[in-house]
Amino acid sequence: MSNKEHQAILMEHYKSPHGLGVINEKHTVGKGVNSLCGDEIRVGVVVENNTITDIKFEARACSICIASSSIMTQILTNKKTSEVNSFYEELLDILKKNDVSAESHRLLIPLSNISKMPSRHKCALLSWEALRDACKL
Amino acid sequence: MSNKEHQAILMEHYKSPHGLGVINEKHTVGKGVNSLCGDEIRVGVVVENNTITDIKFEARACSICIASSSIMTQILTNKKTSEVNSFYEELLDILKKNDVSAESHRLLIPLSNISKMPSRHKCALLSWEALRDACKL
Amino acid sequence: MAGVGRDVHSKAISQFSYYQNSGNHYLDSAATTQKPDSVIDAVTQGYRHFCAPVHRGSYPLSEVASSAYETARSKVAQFINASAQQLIFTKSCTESINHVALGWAKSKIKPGHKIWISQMEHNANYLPWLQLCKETGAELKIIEIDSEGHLQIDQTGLWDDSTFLIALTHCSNILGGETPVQEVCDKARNHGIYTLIDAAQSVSHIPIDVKALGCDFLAFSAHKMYGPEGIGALYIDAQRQLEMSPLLLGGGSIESVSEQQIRLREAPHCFEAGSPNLSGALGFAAAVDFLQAFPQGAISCYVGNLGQQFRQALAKQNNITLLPVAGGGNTTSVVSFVVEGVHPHDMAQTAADNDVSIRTGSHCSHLLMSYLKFGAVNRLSLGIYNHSDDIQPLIESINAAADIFA
Amino acid sequence: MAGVGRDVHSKAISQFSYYQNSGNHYLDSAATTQKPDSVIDAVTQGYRHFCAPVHRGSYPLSEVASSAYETARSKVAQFINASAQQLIFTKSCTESINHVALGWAKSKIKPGHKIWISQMEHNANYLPWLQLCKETGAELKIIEIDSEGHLQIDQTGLWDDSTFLIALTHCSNILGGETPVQEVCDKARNHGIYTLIDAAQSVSHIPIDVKALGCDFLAFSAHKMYGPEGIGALYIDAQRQLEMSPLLLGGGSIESVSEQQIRLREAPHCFEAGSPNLSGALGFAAAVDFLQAFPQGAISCYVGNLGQQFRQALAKQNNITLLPVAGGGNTTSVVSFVVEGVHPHDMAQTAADNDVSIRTGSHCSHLLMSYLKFGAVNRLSLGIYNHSDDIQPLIESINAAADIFA
Ligand SMILES: Cc1ncc(COP(=O)(O)O)c(C=O)c1O
Ligand SMILES: Cc1ncc(COP(=O)(O)O)c(C=O)c1O
Repeated sequence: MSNKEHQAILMEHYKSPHGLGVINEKHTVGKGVNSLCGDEIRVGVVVENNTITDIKFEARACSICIASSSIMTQILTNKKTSEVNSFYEELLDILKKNDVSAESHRLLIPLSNISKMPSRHKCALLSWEALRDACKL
Repeated sequence: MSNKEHQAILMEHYKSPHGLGVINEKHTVGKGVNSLCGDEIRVGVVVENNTITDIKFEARACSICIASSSIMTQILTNKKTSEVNSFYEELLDILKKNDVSAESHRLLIPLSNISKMPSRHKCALLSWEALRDACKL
Repeated sequence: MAGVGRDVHSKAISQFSYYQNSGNHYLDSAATTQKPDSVIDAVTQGYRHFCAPVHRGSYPLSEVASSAYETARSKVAQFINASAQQLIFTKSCTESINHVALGWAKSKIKPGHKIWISQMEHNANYLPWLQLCKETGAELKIIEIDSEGHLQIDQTGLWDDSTFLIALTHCSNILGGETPVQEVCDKARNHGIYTLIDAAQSVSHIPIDVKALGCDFLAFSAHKMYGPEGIGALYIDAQRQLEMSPLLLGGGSIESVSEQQIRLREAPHCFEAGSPNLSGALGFAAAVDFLQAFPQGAISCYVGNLGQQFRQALAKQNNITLLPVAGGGNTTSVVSFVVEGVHPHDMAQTAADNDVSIRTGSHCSHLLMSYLKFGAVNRLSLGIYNHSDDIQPLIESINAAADIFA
Repeated sequence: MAGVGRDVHSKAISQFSYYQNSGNHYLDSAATTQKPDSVIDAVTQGYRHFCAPVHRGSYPLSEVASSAYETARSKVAQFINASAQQLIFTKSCTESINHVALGWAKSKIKPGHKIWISQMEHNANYLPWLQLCKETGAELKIIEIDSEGHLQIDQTGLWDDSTFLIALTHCSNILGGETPVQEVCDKARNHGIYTLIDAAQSVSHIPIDVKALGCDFLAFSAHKMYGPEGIGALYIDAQRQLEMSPLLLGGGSIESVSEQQIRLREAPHCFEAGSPNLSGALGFAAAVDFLQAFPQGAISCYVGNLGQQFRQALAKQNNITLLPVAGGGNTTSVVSFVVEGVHPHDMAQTAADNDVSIRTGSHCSHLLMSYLKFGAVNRLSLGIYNHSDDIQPLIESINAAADIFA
């Protein structure tokens, strides 16, 4: 896929994000702040038997943060909390090392567009950090 | 007079300084320290009826400091304390502005050699500052 | 006016040879300015020809270095109409302000005292005071601004006896414009209140005279006025200097030391422990020379007018919220705005894709951001190399961003 | 050995184009070193091509500036085998040490605690501790040296429970040589004593590995290792970093702030408030590159041998008192001496008249001076541009001075 196509997918997530919604008392909440950017995000999870059964996020954030959050909720819903870190590491590798391979999760690949913009890595990672916070990882 | 001749006069003062000697209980003492150079000087004065009747100095100091001290004792012995500052100002002008004229005190003129060496101005001024300290000027 | 303006720009631009060829519309001079060739040369001349310790050697190279350093100090001091003895070199405006907080205010302030800063302070003139107040039981108070950017200097309590210090920015790094520093300093002096002026954003274009201003402290950085990085300055009133302790202790700052007592050297040396930054000072002085080669007021007029043009162009767009200019009015070298439906980070990115460098974020001004209830804003800020040619590319970027994101 | 030495010198000298043509025998590298062309170029490249805010913008120029800054940090960190996160940029070794005293030790130390420094510390590693002890009721103790320059590390009380910190220079700026830093750090760790190493004089020629050393802090300046002025570094052990507060507060150092709490960013950023000195960092990294282009140990061997040759030449004169070398031995890049009957200031002046730049004075080391009972001494110190050709002009100056003054 080309950068253009990745970009189009990210814009699609931004315009119609998965998981954007109201956090309620059933959710355990984690927070993320990007001081450079002024972004703030809250991520709420419902965990049953070590499985994440629901993720919602509320954000005042840029397109990349929202797209990445949307991707995150798609990937991690119905995953074990023990799997969160390996996806997070995979995203880190994609961003910091532009390390995309056949094994990379299909939904994460568009985020490789961000690897050449270090100042926006934090945008892409913010919701993930908030989620790890919520899951106490 | 040439710089060479000035230099010779300063060396003469250094080798056989006037006023270098023992300070005793009759003297009022002022001190000077040059932190860059490590020099220390004590200047003792006897003042009677506002007149400086004796000046002695003890020093661990460089040639310029000793020469300047020697010149100082020659100039200021038997002068009024009220005259100290004007000679001091004259020396300052000679050092900082290389301001030597027909009115300059004959004995001060050789110190004009130091004007082009700012790091040694303090050496030439140290005993004068100690003297002003002793005279509470 | 327009004539003067054109002259300023054409005279300036030829001296930024690298910037000129970059093809970039650099609109972030409030963060740091580009450097004229003369400043870069002054820095390298320092390394090539005066590479020796300042105030520490007695051989000719060191003598030359020492006097070059003091000449630079005199030049920077004279630039703000201070005497050389009252100007100390620091590493930055940030260090300058922290020096005042830790080396002076900390030992003078009492519980119950109040320190007032404005709503639009940069974190550098906010956090040191917040921390100091926490530690000493003093209280940090905020001079508010109204929706047009006017500082509320008649605010209740400001002129009370309990007010110890007013620490105020001269130009806001977000709202631009100018605060009424002269009025504040005059009134403060009459009330026995101390004043610190953060001139980081003003020295590059507004003439400053500390004697006329009558402030106790004035802080700024070289790198925001076309000078080198890693060096700043602090003006200290003669009386305050006597009450001040050095922030750092080390070589070059003392006369003598014993177990009982550290005897400091005279000012300014006692406040500059450590090997002086000679090349920085030379570059700083070259920046002053660069600025002083323009007629008094011409730079201020040029960038102020240009800022006004940018504001007018932005105001014409119907999808833009403009932040007010500090002090009201339109003349400013800094313009902040938000594009409806476009997150500032996405806006800045789109501009970057079009070779327009503007900023996004909270701009190290958390106080103002929380007041404005914006998480972030976009900001453009101008230097003398900018030109009205830079307006159209920005407007195009805004339209492009709106198309993509809004 | 001699072969390696010649290679070092001939490889080095061509890179100091300005120094080479100066006709000066510069023997004051312990104060500040001359700069190779690559360092000067790195600084100017910063101003020409990366002139943008570090860690504050999202447009390409700022991205490039930010990553250049962090790459420079990694390089300087790796030079002493530290991780990038553990290395902060300061303005000088002096600031680095003061930062530890004020930002870390001050909040940890208790009355009755002892801080030990050596007899030969530079004022930068003496005054901050003296002041801290005065303020906190702790006690400053001195590790003595014997007449051969050996540090008395078995001194009574040094390894007591009440010892909080040992702050020790690696190489003395007056006695040269090397102190047993590895032995001291090993023993200190076993006794739960913290250690700070002042590496200002050693980084230019002795390989340093903070992991092997196991010190808690290590401080140095770029300008004494062929790098630019106005920038230094502080290595902070990961554990100590958690206990440490920033010396300065301002832009770039915080995550968020409310009336209740300042939330700092992660290290190293929280310790670097204010606009980073990018050009300084680039020059610093270029200095590391310059040093690392020589085989490991080659520089140390070259300047150490050269120092020994100077000592031997001086020892042959019957009118000279040589100060001992720290740690005993003869291998040293610094040699201090006094010429009988010639005040050091007069000696330095006579040398200067012969184009030989040596130092006089107390060298910012009041502690050692009062111990040695000298008001001042002469010092020569070597860089890799020096050569045995520099010996004869010095000897001639000494003879000339003795003729004139003794
Ligand atoms: C041993 C030692 N420590 C510390 C310093 C202070 O270095 P700087 O002046 O670069 O801060 C010096 C240099 O003067 C030194 O020789
Ligand atoms: C108004 C204001 N004050 C202070 C500062 C701090 O300046 P520096 O980062 O050079 O210390 C800045 C710049 O960021 C500023 O805009």
